[in-house]
Amino acid sequence: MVLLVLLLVVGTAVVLTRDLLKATMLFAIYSLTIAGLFVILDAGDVALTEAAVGAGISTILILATLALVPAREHRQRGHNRPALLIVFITGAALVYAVSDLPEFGSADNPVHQHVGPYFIEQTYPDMGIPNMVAAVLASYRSIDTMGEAIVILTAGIAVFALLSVPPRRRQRAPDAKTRGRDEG
Amino acid sequence: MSALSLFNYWAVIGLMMLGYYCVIVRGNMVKKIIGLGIFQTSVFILFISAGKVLGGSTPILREGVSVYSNPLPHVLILTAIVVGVATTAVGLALAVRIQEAFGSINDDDLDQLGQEDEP
Amino acid sequence: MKDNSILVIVARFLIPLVMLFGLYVQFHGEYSPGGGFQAGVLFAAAWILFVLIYGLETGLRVIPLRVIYSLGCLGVLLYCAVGLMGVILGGRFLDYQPLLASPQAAQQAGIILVEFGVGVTVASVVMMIFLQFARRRAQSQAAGLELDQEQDRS
Amino acid sequence: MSVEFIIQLIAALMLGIGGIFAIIGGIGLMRFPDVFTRLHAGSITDTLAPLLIIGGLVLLVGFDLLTFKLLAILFFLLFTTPVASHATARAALAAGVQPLGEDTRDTGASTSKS
Amino acid sequence: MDTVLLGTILAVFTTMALSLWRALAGPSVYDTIVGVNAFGTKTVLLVALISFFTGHHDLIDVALVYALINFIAVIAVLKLVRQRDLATSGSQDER
Repeated sequence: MVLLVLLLVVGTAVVLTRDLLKATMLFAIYSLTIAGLFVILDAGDVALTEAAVGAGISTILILATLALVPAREHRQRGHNRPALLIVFITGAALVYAVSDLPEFGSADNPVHQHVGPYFIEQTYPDMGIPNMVAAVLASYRSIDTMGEAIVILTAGIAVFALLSVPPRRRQRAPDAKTRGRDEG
Repeated sequence: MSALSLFNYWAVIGLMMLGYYCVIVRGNMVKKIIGLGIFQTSVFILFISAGKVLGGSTPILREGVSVYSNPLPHVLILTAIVVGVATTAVGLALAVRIQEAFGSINDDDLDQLGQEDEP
Repeated sequence: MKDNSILVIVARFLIPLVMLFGLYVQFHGEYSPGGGFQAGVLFAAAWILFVLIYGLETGLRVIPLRVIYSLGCLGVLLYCAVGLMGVILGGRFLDYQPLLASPQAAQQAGIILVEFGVGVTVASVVMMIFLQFARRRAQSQAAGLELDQEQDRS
Repeated sequence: MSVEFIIQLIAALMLGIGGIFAIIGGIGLMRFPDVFTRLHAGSITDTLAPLLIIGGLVLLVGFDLLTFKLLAILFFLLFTTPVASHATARAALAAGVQPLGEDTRDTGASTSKS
Repeated sequence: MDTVLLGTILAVFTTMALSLWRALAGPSVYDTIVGVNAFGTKTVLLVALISFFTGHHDLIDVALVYALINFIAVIAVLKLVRQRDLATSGSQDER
């Protein structure tokens, strides 16, 4: 609970900061907090992944991007009223919808009735390994994981395709002129 | 109890709306990507809280424990996190290319450029 | 960062430990939290730390570019090959039962191989993405693009 | 007054003192006026609090694989946080710290002076 | 024993909040870095304590990963702040 409040605070700060570098660091804090939350919610593997990926890799990637783009946002004129309205309406609708969800953490929620018990009971007799998450990940749902590995490889190839083209001097000189702050 | 039992979901919604606001309002693309990240993580928390059983244990078998949290959401989210970082990387690469091509990653600037091109 | 000798010394003996821990996470993933994804990311993180301290050229001398590219594809291929092995040996796709005689041992072998494939893929893809981002700046500067003088210091 | 009880007592003491040190460090982090003093408050308690807290946990566990992991955490923390603090201080110094030009001004949220 | 653990957890929480405040309010980038570093350390402690409090000892691995990743992230931030580039070796240009 405390972590969730902390999370909301950090999230708000991330959204409101104008300095992108600071936002990135706060995003790292945010990921760490989320990972702590996952630890409380009994999800060891997920916490491990979130700690390594969210706090480590995505932070480093955003930092590497910040080395290439201006690290400061433009001044924003006030709040955007319609956007705020949309956000509040959506949020209210979601809160209304959420009140129908089953109670948090109760063992007879519908989620725990479907295939979950099968995995919990059958993992050891089938596989002989105690970590159910690894078993489900690599054996019961292995085609899922394969697609996912392929997705990662595809993302890598996409980044490669986007960034392996050597950068050129900007050709659209008129644009740069109209912006009036290029090449002195 | 019932008020507190849904607190997780409310926080999830709060985070989700934060990310949503960030994505639709902020002009800077890196900020938009960070907003997408916040949105994403809120969904992760939603799944993981759905999988939690109070008094349960981590889904790793050990003696003397009979109640485990549901492993299935964990698996889904595990893969989702990694895919999420991959898509984030692609988005950042696009942002870098846009910066190189147009000299800005701000929506308003890019809009201006587009309008100047049209006539 | 190479001039900071404290950092260099600590990193020099921290990097092998990170890699060792990555291996632990990879191969102990059946008994404790862990698995291919986390291990791959940890491995890549160790390499990234190395690059942060010694520079990209040295990092590429440790793991050449070609090796990174090939490993990324080989990981996925290993995954698919394990899947196809099941088909060839008379099962279904990604069915580990025919691999070994005892079903439990077969499952464990399949899981370990698959996780290894995933780990290799994740590690090399993360390395590759970081590499593309990191060397972009030097390239842009070489091409005469000025990057952050524009709005950054204003 | 068995041995276990004494060990538990020591562990509890260490945990409590570690917690207190952590809070002191946090207060120092909040109240001190500039980067280096904050760094001082943060880094000292960042080594002392883990030492005490994880030491207390080690005493609680006894001897196990877990002990090894805890000691590994302690080891990493003891090595990484001072180095990170050192690098921070060095970078701040190299950037010509105190006023720190453009970054001091408009940092979005609350630019409250402590 | 549980009370002591709980008290320590609360203390660590307080510290996390304080260092978070520093990271949010800190006037310069370095203050934010200090805050992030302290926050990361406290998260490691928090995870270790929680894994004891709930008795799930296997979660200790998570704390171990945090300790490593936090260090790498802080070093990356510092390098970016100092050299505006993550790929240089730092010795060729005279900074």
